[in-house]
Amino acid sequence: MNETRNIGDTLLKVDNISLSFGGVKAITGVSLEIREREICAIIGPNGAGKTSMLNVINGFYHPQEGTITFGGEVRKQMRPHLAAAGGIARTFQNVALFTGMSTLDNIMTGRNLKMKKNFLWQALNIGPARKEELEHREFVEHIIDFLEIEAIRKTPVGRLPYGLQKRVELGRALAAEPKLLLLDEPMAGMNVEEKEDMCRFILDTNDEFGTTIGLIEHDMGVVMDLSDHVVVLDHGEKIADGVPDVVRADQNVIDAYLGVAHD
Amino acid sequence: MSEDGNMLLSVKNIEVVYDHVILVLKGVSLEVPEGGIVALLGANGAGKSTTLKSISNLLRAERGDVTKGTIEYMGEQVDSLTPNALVSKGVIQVMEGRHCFEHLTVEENLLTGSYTRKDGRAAVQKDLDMVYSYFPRLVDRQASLAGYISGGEQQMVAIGRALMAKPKLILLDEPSMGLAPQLVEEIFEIVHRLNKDEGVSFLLAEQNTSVALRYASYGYILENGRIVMDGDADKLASNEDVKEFYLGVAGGERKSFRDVKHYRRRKRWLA
Amino acid sequence: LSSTAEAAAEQFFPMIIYRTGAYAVGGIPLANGYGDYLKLLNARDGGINGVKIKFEECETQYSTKVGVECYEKLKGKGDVGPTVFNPNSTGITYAIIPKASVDKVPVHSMGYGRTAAGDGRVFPWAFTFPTSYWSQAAAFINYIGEREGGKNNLKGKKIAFIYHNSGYGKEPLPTFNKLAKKYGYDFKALAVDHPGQEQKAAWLQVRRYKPDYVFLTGWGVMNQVAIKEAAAIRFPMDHFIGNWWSGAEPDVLPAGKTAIGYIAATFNQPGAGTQAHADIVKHVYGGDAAAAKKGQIGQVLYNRGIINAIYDTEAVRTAMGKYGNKAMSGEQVRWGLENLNLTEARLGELGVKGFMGPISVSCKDHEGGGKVMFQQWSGTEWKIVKGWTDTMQDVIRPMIEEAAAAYAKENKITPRAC
Amino acid sequence: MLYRESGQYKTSYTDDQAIFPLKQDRWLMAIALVIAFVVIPLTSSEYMLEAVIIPFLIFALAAIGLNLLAGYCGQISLGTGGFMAVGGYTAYKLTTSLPDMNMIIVFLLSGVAAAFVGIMFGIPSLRIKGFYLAVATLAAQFFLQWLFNKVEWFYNYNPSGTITAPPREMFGFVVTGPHATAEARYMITLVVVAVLALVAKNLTRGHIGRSWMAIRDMDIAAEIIGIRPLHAKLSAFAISSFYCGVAGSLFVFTWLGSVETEAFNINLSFQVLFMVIIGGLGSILGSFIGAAFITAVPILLTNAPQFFGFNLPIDLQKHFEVMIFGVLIIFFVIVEPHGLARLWQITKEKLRLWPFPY
Amino acid sequence: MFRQNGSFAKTMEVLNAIFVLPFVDMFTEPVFFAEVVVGGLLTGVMYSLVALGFVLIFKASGVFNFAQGAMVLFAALTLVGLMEKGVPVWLALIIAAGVMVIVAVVIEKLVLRPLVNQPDIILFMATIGITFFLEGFGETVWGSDIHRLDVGIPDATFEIGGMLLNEFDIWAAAIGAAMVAFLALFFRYTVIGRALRAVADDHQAALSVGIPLKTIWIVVWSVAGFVGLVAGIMWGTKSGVQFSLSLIALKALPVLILGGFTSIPGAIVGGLIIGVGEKVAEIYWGPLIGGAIENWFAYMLALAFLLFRPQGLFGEKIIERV
Ligand SMILES: Nc1ncnc2c1ncn2[C@@H]1O[C@H](COP(=O)(O)OP(=O)(O)OP(=O)(O)O)[C@@H](O)[C@H]1O
Ligand SMILES: Nc1ncnc2c1ncn2[C@@H]1O[C@H](COP(=O)(O)OP(=O)(O)OP(=O)(O)O)[C@@H](O)[C@H]1O
Ligand SMILES: [Mg+2]
Ligand SMILES: [Mg+2]
Repeated sequence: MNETRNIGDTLLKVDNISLSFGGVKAITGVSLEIREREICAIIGPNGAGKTSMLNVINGFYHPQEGTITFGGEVRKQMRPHLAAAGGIARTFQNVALFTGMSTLDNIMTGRNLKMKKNFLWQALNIGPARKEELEHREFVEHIIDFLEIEAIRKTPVGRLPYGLQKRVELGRALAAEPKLLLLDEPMAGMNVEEKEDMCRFILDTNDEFGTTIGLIEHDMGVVMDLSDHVVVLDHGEKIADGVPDVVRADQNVIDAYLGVAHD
Repeated sequence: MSEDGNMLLSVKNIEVVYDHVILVLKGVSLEVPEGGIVALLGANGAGKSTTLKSISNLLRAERGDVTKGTIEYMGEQVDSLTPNALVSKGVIQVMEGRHCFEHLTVEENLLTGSYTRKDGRAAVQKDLDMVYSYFPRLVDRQASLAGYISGGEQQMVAIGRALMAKPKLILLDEPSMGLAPQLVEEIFEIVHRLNKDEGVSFLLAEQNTSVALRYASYGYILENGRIVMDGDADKLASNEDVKEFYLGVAGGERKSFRDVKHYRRRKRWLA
Repeated sequence: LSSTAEAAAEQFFPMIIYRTGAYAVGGIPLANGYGDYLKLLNARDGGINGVKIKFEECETQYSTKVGVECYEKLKGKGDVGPTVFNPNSTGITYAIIPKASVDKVPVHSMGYGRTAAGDGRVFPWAFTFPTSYWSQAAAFINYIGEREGGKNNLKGKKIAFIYHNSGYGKEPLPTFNKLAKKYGYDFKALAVDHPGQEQKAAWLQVRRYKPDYVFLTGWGVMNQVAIKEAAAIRFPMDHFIGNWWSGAEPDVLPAGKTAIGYIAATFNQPGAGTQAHADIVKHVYGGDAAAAKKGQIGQVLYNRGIINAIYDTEAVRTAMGKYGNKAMSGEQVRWGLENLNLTEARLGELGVKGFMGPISVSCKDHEGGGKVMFQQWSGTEWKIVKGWTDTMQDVIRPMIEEAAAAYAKENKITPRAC
Repeated sequence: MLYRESGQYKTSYTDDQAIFPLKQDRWLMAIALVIAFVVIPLTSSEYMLEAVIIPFLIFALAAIGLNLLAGYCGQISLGTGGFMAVGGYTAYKLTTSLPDMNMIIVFLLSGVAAAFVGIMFGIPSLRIKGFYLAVATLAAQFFLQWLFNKVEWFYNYNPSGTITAPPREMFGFVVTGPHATAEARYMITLVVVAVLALVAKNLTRGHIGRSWMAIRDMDIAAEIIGIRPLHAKLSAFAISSFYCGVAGSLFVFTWLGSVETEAFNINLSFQVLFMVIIGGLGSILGSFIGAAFITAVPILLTNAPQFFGFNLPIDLQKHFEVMIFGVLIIFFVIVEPHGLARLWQITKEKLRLWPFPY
Repeated sequence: MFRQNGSFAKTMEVLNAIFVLPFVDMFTEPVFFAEVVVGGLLTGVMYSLVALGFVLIFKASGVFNFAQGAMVLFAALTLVGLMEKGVPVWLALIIAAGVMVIVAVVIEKLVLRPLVNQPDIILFMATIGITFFLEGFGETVWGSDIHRLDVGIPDATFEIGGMLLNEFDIWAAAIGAAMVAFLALFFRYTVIGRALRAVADDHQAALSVGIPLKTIWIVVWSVAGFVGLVAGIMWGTKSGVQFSLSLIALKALPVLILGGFTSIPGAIVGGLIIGVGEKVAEIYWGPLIGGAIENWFAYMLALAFLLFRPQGLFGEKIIERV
């Protein structure tokens, strides 16, 4: 199905990463590659180390071993905000929105990296600062339109139902115009209709902006339908890596994770 | 469900307001029969969690208030009981979003669930072993602080913790959230088993409609703070609207999520 | 008609006091003494020369901010404005002296506050008489000099100074430093932070320094803790001397027997033996001695309140001598304060002979060259051990004038000629 | 429906981003400004100005400062008194050594000095959080108070360590020192506070404000989406301390006139914190409401019994006052944990729905 | 060249004064140094007594109880007030403890219950309200005067190896140690201990598993009130019972953060470190910069520890996860 898709070179290369916390080994010697413009799913049973892997990629956890190559740059560890500046954005498994702020402001924080006007202009709210603010506001309004959350633009996100919060979180990540977008269970706690919406947003993002996407999800329907390639982790180790159809049929994967073969 | 003598829980026409101004439930009534598994379905923000919290009386902690209606458990009005009194009476809620005690270890978390029990250490230990057998993953994590374990593991802890209270009625809020597919089935198997073997009743708010309706005996559909449909689970499962909007099957075929995109998009353009 | 209105006008005494908060222990008897004396004049004499006295308390909790608010509130009251402000706190004194000179109300900080205000040329509206912290420090040196058989014997002696770490506590430092040069004693200053419940570090240092004398400038709980600590390191009590805010009953009582022998400066006699005291019991408490005792009559700070009231009311009387027997305005009272001359004879008439010293204030000298006494705690009462002690005005006065001149310069004040 | 927004459409993002998007709010603000600039100076008694209104303004400014830090950036600080002292003493040193410097510049430079000190003491916030940080900021409070008490240079070596605002003029009016009228001091305070409040509002609405709030709400997520904690936290400390510093200089120059270090003690820090919490964390309006509450309530309580003709002994009255004050704090915190500003907002929401309850 | 030498000498002199002389001083007068250290330890225990009350409540409910100082004052005032009315010591002690239980019940009902699940800072603010109320109430009932408190703890000075010690301080240390031991055991070996920690983590979740917040809070606040009473007795004996007693809290705060908000042994170890640290600093380094550095030094010391362990020495780890 991806003949028509324009998948490029390797964008992110995770090489032989190991991460442990005291005695707990969260990741052991995992390598994986995500290529430009593809959708890569990471799946695996609970506690397999999926979230930890995302944390390693965007610099929140520092692996004991291994290296990461992103956009041609090799690194062992870095501060999260540097990863963000390099073009990695993400959403979180436990929604991590700024609960005291409105939807609009939350998404605007995603633009923070791109806003540079110094604070004297800010303080007076004239001239360049104002202009800049409006430009970014316009961009953010596009995202709001895109995600169909116009109605909650001014609502404090703490009051939103879970599903909408996930959508706002996606908006915040998109606002940074990332090269690589990491999504941690974006569809947990949603019903089918909402999942369909979410899938649509992910696919459109991938299509229209060419954003590379790393996706963790437990809904096999979603994973199999959306992803170009699937990495399976179990107990911190990689047990399979390939196109969905191959992975789905892998006996190891069925034993460790799926329980039954999924169609 | 008809007016019936052996209802374990009946919620009558409740209205809930948050923060004095935000009206969320607009007259919700539902019933859970003794030994039943009842599913509460509905879109995001419909008010499922709010309904459960008003039953378990955890609402007040979020500055919400039941302004109208009554809630009866075993024929007795329970609106004014404290949550812990309700737990002692056998009603326990597994909250959405896990709410584990971060600074307690996994085992300590589980043990907090037995706080209201008076039947001795041995019985508690037995149930602890049972929980571990349900969730072997937790055995490895026994001594980890709950704040550090993975999302799915936390979900197991939250459910296990509720089981430790030996309840008669469990209010399960999105039990399948964040769990691997295999485990989702297992959880519902556990629900089924507890229901059959020990007569525990369940009221579950669940987004995974297909599984929920498979295990439940009765279902309510909540939209925008109102019950819009209810009926036996199998009836609901065969209802066309439910199929379309909650089960994601149209005309008997599951749509691919990739195709959904185009279909949706067209719809948007038309609108 | 106007004359009856004027005759009915009352003399208004604003009282900035503190009966609550960390320093209430000292504030209560002070306020009681001052108030009781005013009540006495009303009850016994019908006021001052027939002009009724009115007073109003304003509670500060010893806070400068609240004190300023009190000042603002009270300065507009009274038929002809307030008589005189007694800020009862060094901080408040500093804050209101500048304001008072604009509002034309005198400020009397009796023996405390801005020492430089002793120079009436720069501070026409502020008075510190009968004495000041600088004079007190000088008196202390005089006193111990005498005990050592002459000030020259102070050479090589060691003096430790334990002070409340605030503007108030620091006041005597310039004097001690200056006199150290002159008399060659060794001097060590040790600060204790508010409120002063914990002074172990200071006393450990005292223990090591092994001073011959310790001088204490404390307030509130700091005093009694200091006395207990001194006892705990077995420092001889009669070589431990407090200033006049560190030598009242509440300071020594909690230390019990260990406080016996402790000495403190004062400018009033202890005890309730004067005619004025008897009159207060009779006219204010209706003869109920027990009630008067509850009102702390005869205690050191109560008596100081009385003295304060005597100064102020006598200043009003002095002013009336010039302006006639009616309610005096602030400006008139200021004149009265500046021309106050309390002779032994007058003190006798007031029924307080021997209770306080005679004094005369002048345009130039707002401190009154005040002498100081020293009293000792016997375990049950205070006894004067050293009567009026000289305060080395030859050294102190130039210091005061220098400080006043600096203030004048900074605030662009042209000193008046006296 | 007195207070409604329907019918007020915004046709551009500029309109939507105005400080007061609603017409009613703009009117209220205009009325408030007229009252502040015209009615109060013409009608208030000196006592009102000196004892209530000027301190209210100064505290409001300090509260805005702390609110930027605690309410917007989530870093609770108990060093406010210390930072205000930096402002007060800097202003004193500046005007006594450079008597001709314009007072507005003096005030602003005091703020700048405080900002530098604020940054110094803000550095630990990069590692320490929550109540640990709150208590740790007391180090700033105690250290600064000690410093200004100990180092004589700060108070020009005068023997008592008290600083006194010297007389200074602006536009031909005496604005500080004993001869400055209450009106003059009120006006200069008002101008400074009004302008800085506006600036604060602008800052909080822009990307700086958003980065603070992001740090407050979830610092890890904020860092992961690219907000630098170092920048956000230290800028919050700097700007917050700037406000506190200016407030401190006004505290000395347009209000008390003469203070010793004790005036900047820990109670001051707490007082400002109360204002921020009672008024509403994360609300500029709340800072004003909180400051009004904390300055006015004790004065009202002190004067109330007399007003109603009771004559309680003054100590008893004070005790009651303290008790009632405590009860009021608890009461309002329970009624609306998000502060009086939120209460006001809810009232507005109710008005909007009125006559329907929801 | 000459000038440079001069400033070099000056720098050396300063460095010498800071880094060498104080230590030389300590070595040359070891007995005095020992006395300073012992004095610091004993003072530290007194701080711990106050800090302990904070820890209890924080550990059990996540509330930073600013009113602890006021509770110390209130408890001591009640005790001394009763004793002045002629009530025998033992009875007064029992009644005062009873009063603290009543205070706990009232606080739970009127303050804590309506504020379940609110942010920490809001609860903190509410406890400040309690502080005002208790201070005002205590003084209304018992007056603002200073009260002498003597419950019969001996108070004589004695000398050991050139060191001057006070019996009272020794008693205070013993009582402090006993209380810490008792409370630490209590938390470790009772069911309630675990429940308390659960409550501190998440009020709502604790409610959901059936932990009775009401009972827990009453118990904990009562115990904290009792600890406050003990602290009040010790400090009150030392400095008389009066308003400033509530300011003791400020000396307990650095102890609290250094030891960790949630650790009972932390309160005692923190107290000892702060006690010794501030005394040694004041005596050996204080004179270099004018003295009276104890107050801020205690906070700076705590701060220095926090930079290495942001949760204090024994505090619960601060969990950071996404
Ligand atoms: N900071 C940490 N400290 C200690 N252990 C950790 C930490 N972070 C993760 N772990 C452990 O590492 C393992 C992997 O966790 P991770 O969150 O990556 O799982 P996951 O694959 O995302 O699972 P889920 O599907 O349940 O979210 C878990 O067992 C967890 O307990
Ligand atoms: N504490 C609160 N304050 C204000 N509004 C709230 C609060 N909690 C929930 N709401 C609102 O109440 C409505 C119902 O929320 P609820 O959590 O009950 O929905 P839900 O059906 O459980 O949704 P989800 O599937 O997302 O969990 C939502 O619109 C939500 O915005
Ligand atoms: Mg995960
Ligand atoms: Mg829900």
